Amino acid sequence: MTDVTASELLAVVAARELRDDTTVFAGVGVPLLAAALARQRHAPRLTLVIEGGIIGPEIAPGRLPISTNEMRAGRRATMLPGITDAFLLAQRGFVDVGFMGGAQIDRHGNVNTSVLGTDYWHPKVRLPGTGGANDIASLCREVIIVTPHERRRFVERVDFVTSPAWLHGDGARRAAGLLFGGVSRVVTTLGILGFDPDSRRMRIDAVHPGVSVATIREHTGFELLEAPRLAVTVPPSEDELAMLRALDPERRFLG
Amino acid sequence: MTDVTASELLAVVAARELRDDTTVFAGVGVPLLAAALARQRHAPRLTLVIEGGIIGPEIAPGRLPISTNEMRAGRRATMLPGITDAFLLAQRGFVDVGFMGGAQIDRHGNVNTSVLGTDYWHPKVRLPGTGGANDIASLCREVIIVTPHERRRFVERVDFVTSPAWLHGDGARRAAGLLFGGVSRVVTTLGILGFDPDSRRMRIDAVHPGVSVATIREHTGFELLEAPRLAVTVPPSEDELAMLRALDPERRFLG
Amino acid sequence: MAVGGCLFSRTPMALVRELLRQRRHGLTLARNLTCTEGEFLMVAGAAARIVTAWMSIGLPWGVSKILRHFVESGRVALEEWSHLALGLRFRAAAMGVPFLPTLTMLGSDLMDVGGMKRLQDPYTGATLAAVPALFPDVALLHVHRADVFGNCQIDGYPHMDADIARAATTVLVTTEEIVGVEETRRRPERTVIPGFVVDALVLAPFGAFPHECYGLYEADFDHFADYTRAIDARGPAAVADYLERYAYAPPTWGDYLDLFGGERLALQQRRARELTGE
Amino acid sequence: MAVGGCLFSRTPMALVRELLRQRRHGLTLARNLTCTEGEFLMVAGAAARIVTAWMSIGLPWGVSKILRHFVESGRVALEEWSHLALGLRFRAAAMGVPFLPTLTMLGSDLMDVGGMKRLQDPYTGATLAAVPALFPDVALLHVHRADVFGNCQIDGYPHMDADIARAATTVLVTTEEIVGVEETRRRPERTVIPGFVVDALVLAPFGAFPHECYGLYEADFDHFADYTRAIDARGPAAVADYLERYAYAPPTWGDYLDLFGGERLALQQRRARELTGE
Repeated sequence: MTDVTASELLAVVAARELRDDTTVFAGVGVPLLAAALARQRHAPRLTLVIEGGIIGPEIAPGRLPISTNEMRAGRRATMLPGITDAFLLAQRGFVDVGFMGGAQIDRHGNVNTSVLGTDYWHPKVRLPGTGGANDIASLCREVIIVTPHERRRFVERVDFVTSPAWLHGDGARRAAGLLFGGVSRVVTTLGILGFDPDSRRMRIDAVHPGVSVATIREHTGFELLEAPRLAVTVPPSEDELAMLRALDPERRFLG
Repeated sequence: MTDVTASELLAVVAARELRDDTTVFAGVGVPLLAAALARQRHAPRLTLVIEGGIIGPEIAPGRLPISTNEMRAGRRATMLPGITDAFLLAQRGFVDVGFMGGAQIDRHGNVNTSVLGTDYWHPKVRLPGTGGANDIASLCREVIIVTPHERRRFVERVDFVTSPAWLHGDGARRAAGLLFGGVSRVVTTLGILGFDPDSRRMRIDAVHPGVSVATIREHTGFELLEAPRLAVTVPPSEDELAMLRALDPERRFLG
Repeated sequence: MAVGGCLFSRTPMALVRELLRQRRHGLTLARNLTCTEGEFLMVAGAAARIVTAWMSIGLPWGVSKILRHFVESGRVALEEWSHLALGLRFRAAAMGVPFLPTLTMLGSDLMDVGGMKRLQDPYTGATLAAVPALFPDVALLHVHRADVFGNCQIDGYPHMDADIARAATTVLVTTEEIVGVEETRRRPERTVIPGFVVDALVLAPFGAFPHECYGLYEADFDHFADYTRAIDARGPAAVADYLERYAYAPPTWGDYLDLFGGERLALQQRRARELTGE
Repeated sequence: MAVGGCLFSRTPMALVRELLRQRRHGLTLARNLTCTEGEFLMVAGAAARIVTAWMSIGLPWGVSKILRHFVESGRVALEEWSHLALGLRFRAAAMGVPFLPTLTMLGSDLMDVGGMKRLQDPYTGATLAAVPALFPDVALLHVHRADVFGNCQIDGYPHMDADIARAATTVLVTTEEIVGVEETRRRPERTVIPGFVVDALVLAPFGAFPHECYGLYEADFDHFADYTRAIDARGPAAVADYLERYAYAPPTWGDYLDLFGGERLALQQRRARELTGE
């Protein structure tokens, strides 16, 4: 494990969360890299959906896309329905997993990628915005967030809910009109976080090898619950690492 | 004129109603035949839209389609958007003229192609139904109806409004929520009927050569108004007839 | 149950035939323009209700006598929607929303037939029709080619199959040809139904015959003429005989096609090539 | 004003350049993912408001410093909608209806930014978001090929251009190639914008450069890197210099392309062929 970087660990652990025979809406960066790894290693019939309006592409090693709207993302696709119709397939319930990053995340899994500060029209920091993140978070059957674990990212309450998870908990998501979905897991560089089924508050489900619960708490800006039984992540295998590194030889996303 | 059949006269006069550089939603049968004649004779840049989801086809002489969903109707099309999207182009206001037939028509231009009798669920005669006629009548900028002139077709009030024209007159069409359109003319085997701009009641605009106003009234089941200045249709030219007959050499639609 | 294609184009005839053979009854058929398959289902007692915009074989054969017989007697309910409205019912379901706003059908008597509701635009207050989503339990579709993952490609006019496939709970597809996924990847812009929407895929060459399949074979108008002549002479009994001969007797789809004969099939192929070729 | 393509794909750069050259100001730009063209319009003072889901050049270059500069200071208003919601705003307009129902954005703080309203499904009473139609005054689009009647074909992913074209009042299109109508008729299933929707058509090879055009040329990432390096060093002034050099100085589109050089263009063509070829 000593020669495994945090990004590599994140990508490998995230990849394991994906099952075969599923449809996965993946954002570019580490989520797409992890999904490509899953397809190669244990989920050959996983269908990628990319928000550029692309279904079923095969991401080429060394040619990872940097946007969702380019030829590297569309390579060897099986269908090109366009952006709106790709999202509508999710709204109809055809997308099993939304697989995305997040700038700022709160204890109910809500994500902010819009503005830091309290006044939307005069923000302290203007971030790039939702892109398709709100749609993925609203419309997929289940959402898995993949993110570095930093205290400034894990906040009690996000400044702005760009992408809704459980909102303020309990039945808030359903009450808002969202029929299904919600964030099930947050995969980080330190562990795997889930949500208490009643309160929908974030909890520690698993710690990565060598990481303590205390370390995770230290890097989190709110009080985390703990799952009844805490797991320890199996370290990345040589096999997983070799495949992962071959996918991103220039280390564009592995850093 | 002695060697001109009623259908031929109808098709030639109807064709003259179409202008160049327009988009025309045409139903199969005499309307499509007349539109094909217009394209060939004076409106080469007229774009046909066919409810089978076909845009810009070139109907081949001797190969007139018998439905809106077949290869004869799609021949040499410039676009194949599908049925729903073809109609949506009309809803957006891109279709200048709806060009269609009608089984039963009333004094406000409303058409019935659904049922004869007063009980929809137990009709005296079940007709084939609207097809796209309701949509054409609801959504095109202007509608021109092409029909044989028979007393049983021209009734005071249709048993069932399948395709709305002016409904009960005045502002009824707008009040129902239809933003534009309405039937502007009814081209028949006896003359051309328009609508009084205030009452939206049907009136005689023109009579075909040799036809009297009395004859038209005799073949109409309600009281027709008369336009301030009554026109007389110019007889079909040799040129028009030759082109028309070449389009339908088997006389499938010319009878 | 929704049936793909439109009128006598790309009707999933092999699937309709199988449905008849299974002696189903009490079904609701939803199809925008209903053709011979609707008459089959009426005469066989399979369809109790037909949701459609139009029903007849085609203009030259006039009003369907089978339609008149079953609907005027009240034995089959014909629920009529406009062509666009029914298309939008499938599209609403395909989009995963319970309704779509439209202008079509407003003011007409069709509004009351299927119980269409009106609503106000929340921004301007304008009146619109709200077309209710139609989620069929089963969709029957026929396509030009599909790969083993169920990705389907259609040539020519696409009708409404893409929406119907997304709208339905269970999607059954017959295809003229099964291709490798490499072929799908070579022309991804031709794929109209993604594999994850499809539940079952069956190879069925000439799977729409005697209806047409764009570019491959034209509808057999002579066959329609024989069929309607028999109905003119003997009414629904003629259709019952027809079903005996074409639906129930031939054990396989191949046997069914043999009733038409290779020469007839080849002729219809030639006609299709003439109409769609360069 | 709506701009077609998405992010650095099929951006109508020749039309954006002309807009800059005409020194327009006070415009509202609507584009789902906004890239360098948005920065150009901000720095040139052309855009007062940007309606978008996301703005940056791309992940490797992080948050746009130009975006931060103009939005945090309140000089440009950034009205944010989700990717799908903005797509549906164009689609509603394309369909000729004042709104479309959706589930997306419900529960999020994005609902309040652009004033999205909620409504009840008239059939079940369920809560939905009502996305208001967006009818742009002008649409700028770039396509692969068009015929003299304005029928446009796009290769690869279609983004939202078909909806934007139908939504806008005036539609201006640049094309890589002008073909005869025979070519359109040969592949009608590739046509995404019918000619009667288009108001003006201009031939502009490499009309999206340095952004990409599917199958023809890849986006010039090295160019983006130089551009962002200059911004890192000198802020908006670097963009002003860039506009001087690329937008205002070269008299014609050909002169503009000469600044990149034929070798660079040929390289990006080769890369595109590699990525999309067999």
